[in-house]
Amino acid sequence: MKRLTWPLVTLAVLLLVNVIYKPDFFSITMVDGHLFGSLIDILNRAAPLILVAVGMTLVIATKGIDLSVGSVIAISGALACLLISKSEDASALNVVLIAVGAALLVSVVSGLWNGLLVGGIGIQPIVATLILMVAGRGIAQLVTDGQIITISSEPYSFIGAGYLAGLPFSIFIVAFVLLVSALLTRRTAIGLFIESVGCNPEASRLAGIRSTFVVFLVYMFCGLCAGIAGLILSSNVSSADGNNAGLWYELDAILAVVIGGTSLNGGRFYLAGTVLGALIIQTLTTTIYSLGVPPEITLVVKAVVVLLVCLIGSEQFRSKWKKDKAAGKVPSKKEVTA
Amino acid sequence: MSTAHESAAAPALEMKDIVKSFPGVKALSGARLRLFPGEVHALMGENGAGKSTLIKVLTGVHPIDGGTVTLEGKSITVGGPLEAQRLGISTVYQEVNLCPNLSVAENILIGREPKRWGRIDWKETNRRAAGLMERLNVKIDVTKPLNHYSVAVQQMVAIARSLLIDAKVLILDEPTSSLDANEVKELFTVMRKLKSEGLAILFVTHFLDQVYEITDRITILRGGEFVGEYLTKDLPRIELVAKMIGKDLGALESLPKTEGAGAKRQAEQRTLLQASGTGRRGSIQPFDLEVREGEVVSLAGLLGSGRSEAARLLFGADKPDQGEIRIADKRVAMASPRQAIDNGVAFCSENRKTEGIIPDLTVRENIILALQASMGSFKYISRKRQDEIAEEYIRMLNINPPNPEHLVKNLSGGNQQKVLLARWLLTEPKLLILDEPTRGIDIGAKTEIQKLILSLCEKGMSIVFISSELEEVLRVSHKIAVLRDRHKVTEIVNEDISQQHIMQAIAGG
Amino acid sequence: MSKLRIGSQFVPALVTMVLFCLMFLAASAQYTGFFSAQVFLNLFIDNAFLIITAVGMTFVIISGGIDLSVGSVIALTTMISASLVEHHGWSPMVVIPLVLVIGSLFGWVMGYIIHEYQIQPFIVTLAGMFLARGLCYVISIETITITNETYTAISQAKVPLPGGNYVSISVVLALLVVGLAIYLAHYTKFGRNTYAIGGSESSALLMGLPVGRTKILVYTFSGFCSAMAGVVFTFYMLSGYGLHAVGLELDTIAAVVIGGTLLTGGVGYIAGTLFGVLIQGIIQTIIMFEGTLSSWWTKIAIGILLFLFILLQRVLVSRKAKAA
Amino acid sequence: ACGGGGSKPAAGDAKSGAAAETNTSTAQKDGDKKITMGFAQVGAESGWRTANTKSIQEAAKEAGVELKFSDAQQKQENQIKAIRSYIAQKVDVIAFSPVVESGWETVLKEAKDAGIPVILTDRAVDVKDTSLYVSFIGSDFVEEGRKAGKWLVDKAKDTKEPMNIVELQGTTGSAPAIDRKQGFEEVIKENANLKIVKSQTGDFTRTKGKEVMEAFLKSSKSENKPIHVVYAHNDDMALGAIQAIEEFGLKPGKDILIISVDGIKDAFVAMKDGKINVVVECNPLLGPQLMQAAKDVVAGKSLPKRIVTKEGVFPQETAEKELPNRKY
Ligand SMILES: Nc1ncnc2c1ncn2[C@@H]1O[C@H](COP(=O)(O)OP(=O)(O)OP(=O)(O)O)[C@@H](O)[C@H]1O
Ligand SMILES: Nc1ncnc2c1ncn2[C@@H]1O[C@H](COP(=O)(O)OP(=O)(O)OP(=O)(O)O)[C@@H](O)[C@H]1O
Ligand SMILES: [Mg+2]
Ligand SMILES: [Mg+2]
Repeated sequence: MKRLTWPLVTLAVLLLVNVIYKPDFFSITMVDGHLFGSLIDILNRAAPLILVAVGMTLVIATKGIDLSVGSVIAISGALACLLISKSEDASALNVVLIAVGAALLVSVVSGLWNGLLVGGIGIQPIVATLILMVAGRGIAQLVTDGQIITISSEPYSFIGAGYLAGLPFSIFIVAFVLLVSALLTRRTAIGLFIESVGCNPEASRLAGIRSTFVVFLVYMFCGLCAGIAGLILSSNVSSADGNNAGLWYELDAILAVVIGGTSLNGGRFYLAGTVLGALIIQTLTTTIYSLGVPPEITLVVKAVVVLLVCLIGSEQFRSKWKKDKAAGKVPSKKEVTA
Repeated sequence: MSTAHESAAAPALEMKDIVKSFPGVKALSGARLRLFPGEVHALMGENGAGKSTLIKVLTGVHPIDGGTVTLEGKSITVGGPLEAQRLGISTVYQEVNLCPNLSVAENILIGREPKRWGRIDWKETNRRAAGLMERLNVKIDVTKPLNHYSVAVQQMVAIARSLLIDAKVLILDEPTSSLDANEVKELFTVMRKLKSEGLAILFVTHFLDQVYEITDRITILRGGEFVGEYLTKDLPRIELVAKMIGKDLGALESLPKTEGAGAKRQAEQRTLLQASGTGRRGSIQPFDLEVREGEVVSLAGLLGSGRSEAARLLFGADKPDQGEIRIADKRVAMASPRQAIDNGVAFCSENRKTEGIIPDLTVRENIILALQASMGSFKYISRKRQDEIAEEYIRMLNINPPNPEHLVKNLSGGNQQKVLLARWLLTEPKLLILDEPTRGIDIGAKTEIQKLILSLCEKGMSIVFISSELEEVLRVSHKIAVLRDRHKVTEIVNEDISQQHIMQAIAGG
Repeated sequence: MSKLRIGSQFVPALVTMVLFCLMFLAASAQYTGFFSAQVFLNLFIDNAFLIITAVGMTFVIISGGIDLSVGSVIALTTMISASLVEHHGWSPMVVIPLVLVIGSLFGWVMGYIIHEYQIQPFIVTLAGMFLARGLCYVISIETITITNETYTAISQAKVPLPGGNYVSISVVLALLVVGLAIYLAHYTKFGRNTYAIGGSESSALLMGLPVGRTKILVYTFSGFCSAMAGVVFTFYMLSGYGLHAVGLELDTIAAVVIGGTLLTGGVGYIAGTLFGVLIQGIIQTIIMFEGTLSSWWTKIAIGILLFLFILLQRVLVSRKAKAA
Repeated sequence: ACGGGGSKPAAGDAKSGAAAETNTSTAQKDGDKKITMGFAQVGAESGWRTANTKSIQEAAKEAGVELKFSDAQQKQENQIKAIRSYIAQKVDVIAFSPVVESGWETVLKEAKDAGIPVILTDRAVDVKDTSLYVSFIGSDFVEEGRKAGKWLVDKAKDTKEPMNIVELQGTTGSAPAIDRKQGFEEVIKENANLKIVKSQTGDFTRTKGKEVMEAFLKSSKSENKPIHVVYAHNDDMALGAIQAIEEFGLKPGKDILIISVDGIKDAFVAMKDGKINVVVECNPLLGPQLMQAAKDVVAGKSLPKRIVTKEGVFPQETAEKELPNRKY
């Protein structure tokens, strides 16, 4: 829990900034039977990012990385919208279910492909997934024929824009996926295997862990998460955009994972931290929009915040700060285990 | 000669009242050490006593929490290993701390490469490195990357590196843990020479023989505290051990003498593993090996003779490309460790840092890992059961600190080794392959482990055993397979097992 | 190179070179006009900036890190150059050294933060990426066209080669950087320390190598290379623009990795990187010569070619490694 | 456009057509003198762009021009590479839609040295020596901004109260974003009541457009500064904004005026439903004009330096009638 402290502090500070500028920032009202307010918006908007980042967390825990998530997002949304638009009755529930099922299947297959390249053939994760990152976007555009597919389908738009018990439905999806991944990683041995493979692959192999299986599993899971995120994103705007959907999502997702305390060198992973990381990123984006930061300096603001988040999370930085304040003592050198 | 400096010189190095805590562990409290020029000084203590920590504190790897360090009368604070080197403290740390991707020559000379026209002179680098290795009587191709060689060779490389520094103080933290008698001899020759040149040498080891052979003085640590400083010649073995573990000890005596014990049981045992013509191009030539139930088979040989390579084939760590392996008369492909484990074979690698521990996981997780892997992903050992297992093995192998939630990377070297043993013992294999299992383990625990191994054999488990400590091999084996130049030359069984016999076979007599 | 040990580590780089030649021949057989010296030289002309960036990135990756800021630093360099030259009338002789210093400084600061505060390079350089691009927009949202004579002259200068072929000055610069980098990597302490750190940082520290200094220097060098690439890019584009070189960091990383450098650090060759860039360039060129692909098939084709290449490389490398 | 049945077969045709064309062209290489054109497209970043590509591909087929097409994926360096490769392939004429306006001097000079005429489409380039290209066919983004502004100024002529405008910009730094903003601002200056209160980039996408609009609506509510007008730099962002407005509980087109640029089919559908007030057209269908120009230039005829595409402004009333004519 200790490592969640600093991300939590960051999130709190960001929210505080908002409240100072907009006193009613925290207010949540009931409109048409759903809850309504900036906080709900943030949760709702962060949903796809959280999903992708959760999948990414497990991949990163195995010392991997998945650059293809953005493309998988695009493919999944494109395929679902295409199937729905081709059907007789776009609003029929079974049509939507089939479309969603097909999209998720394809996403899992995409993950399987990545897993095959990384675990089966032994290609370095970053290039292995780069292939699908490039080609996947082409596939998504092939599916949509380069156009934006607009559909009007009640059940489909419920996924990303519907409300259940007053809350956006996407929040429930996220909660469900989080629950499943927490159960899978903490109530079965999979979590242990993932961390072990990420930490020391050779030792894990000698301990009898089927590392290929673990690698396949995490990439497939990551693909699935990206696929669900793709559905939420495309259903939210009732359309599929093969070119722009999920563009640069991989960077945000990785950023969320890293802010959450999981190391890119693999090993220990922290799902709760990742969720916080994603919330921080989304809150930052929303803050930038609602404070009216001009687009020219948006990136500068983002850079500064990201850097600050890391710095206050760094023990070395904090202790140096304290020491500098106390009296100019020598900064503590980092410790190494031999 | 050893008492001369008592009055003559001030210590070259003195550490007083050293305190060092890690989160949750007090590694050192009031530790003391004096090193005189021209002496070899043993630093003794159980696993986790704080020996390595004292050394790391001295060389600035860890910042010091309290106490003073004086070098030649001047008080110093060392900022890091680089500064320590500049001050004339040359160190070989426990475990191999070299860069596996660089060539042997570079590992020895990096930081002090010879230059020519302002650029690194590779010819000269390789020449010098080869020269140094030759001085230690190791003849290898120094242009090959370090990870091409076994741990033992890597240890020699680390030693060679330390010799290169123009030092006043030389620190060797368990440099001999995987060395054979021959290499130890070479090392000692070099140490004696350096000593005569006035160097102060600190030597950490768990081998009492070596202590009495080379050292002049002994400092003992226990639980991070200073126990005492003695002249080696004044401190009998029994007393030394007693001081290290803090109680009188009969353990050393109580070790069962098993030499020849196998003889009477052998005939009735069934064959467990039968390797015929097993080999792998580029690593070991085809060999035959039979292991019966309840038998301890040792592999003996010189540095790089292929013992580890042979063991790896039996486990599928490397896939054999020739011959066949049968287990309980069933042919097994041995294509992967997984397969070996499924067939009841377990393997504890000599290379605990890179092939053993999962550094960021806890002691508990490291212990249950292999068992869990054999059970699959979904049959999760309950947390309660995990805790029980961890507790049990921590007690049994005396792992210190006895905290199952400690990260393995923060354990002392010997304790890490115990965790690995625990991992494999837990899986209750039919055949356990142990490559240098007692590396870096203290004398008390070592006897415990040997006893444990023998009792497991009694219960029917077979063991393939590799150790650089010939005495240990003699004590436990029923059969010894001798390897030379990466092929098996002979087998020695039962009553033929004797030190002289093995030595002859190894050397190729 | 003869003095370097051609060990198993060198195999991936070697395989990359062989595969490049094969690809070039295959494409020549397929497309008319492909088999010409100028097409080959164009690979250098069009990718000079990528070569330079990738060289810096190779050092970073060998040291076990990563630098995501390269593309943005290039953009920032073009922007600063263009704005100073065009809007403030500075002389290129001042501006070019200045941007090189700025780029190096940028890298230095990132390296300092990475080392001193033990923050993962990914995140620090990501922040650097945002910052550099953000600063571009702060300077100007619009593109700034460069009309300065020195720039246009350099940009249009052709270094003639036999057979009526030519290369640009940028190519010469890029090859100089490659030469310098090979020297740095194999004949200086800085280079060897970089390899050592990538092999095992904790060991390097215990071996008494200047880990902190080297790491900071590595990022500084990468910053310098990015700025240098930015200068070359400015010659290439004759403009400063905040959207220049978007996504270049991935191209660069891919080129380095394709060239046989391991992302886990410690293993890699500059020559491999050079061919990694050329491989990417040739894939692009093949697609342009194909000329019938729609936008999406272009992407899919790039993916497929990349996949085929990597697969072949993988197969050959493991075959060679076994034989060795 | 909307991905319905209509557009799909067309793409299939285009592809198989292109394939067939290469086959025949290699067969009759030296026979009749067929024009080869190298076309370097920006990318496929939007439906608008895809329509543009398609128009060019189809027109080439119709006009019997052999088209070498390449997609630069929004990168200028890729376009430059493509042009270099066209020079190496010795095509008869090169056409391209520049990613940005600047930085073309060197490569265009190479083309000129090789004696290959260059035609620009969609966007102009900023070169001192205008002889580097023969003609520029395309729209004027600043003008589009002006048209949008003009419509609003007309609309707001009678209102006395201030009108708050929010602007959804295109990708930061991109030419259409800069120019459409500039043209718009230029015109609305006339009326002091018109003020842009918020402006943020929506990256030309629906998702971002919606997200930004959501935040705008929330903060306008807490600041008590109602939004009267949305000016979106393209239709997709406008469509996203519409959804956000509807979810917020307001009526787009009535409570808030929506002004958009491009004129894709979806926008006309929304306009028909009264959710968009005006669309300023930016016509991507310049294939036929381009092919004509190419033929002329190869035949040695001289071309006007600037060929303007036919573009209109479509207020809500015309939506119903115009919708069937929309091809993209
Ligand atoms: N980095 C660290 N973090 C936390 N605890 C540590 C760390 N390094 C060492 N310790 C603890 O300090 C104590 C002393 O360890 P040290 O390595 O000095 O033992 P040692 O005497 O060298 O033992 P061995 O003979 O097994 O090598 C141990 O209890 C160990 O767990
Ligand atoms: N002259 C040499 N001395 C030692 N090792 C060598 C030598 N030449 C090559 N090697 C390499 O070192 C490794 C030694 O093999 P292996 O690990 O099986 O040895 P070993 O018999 O276990 O000896 P030890 O572990 O005591 O060094 C092999 O990979 C071999 O290629
Ligand atoms: Mg120790
Ligand atoms: Mg061995």
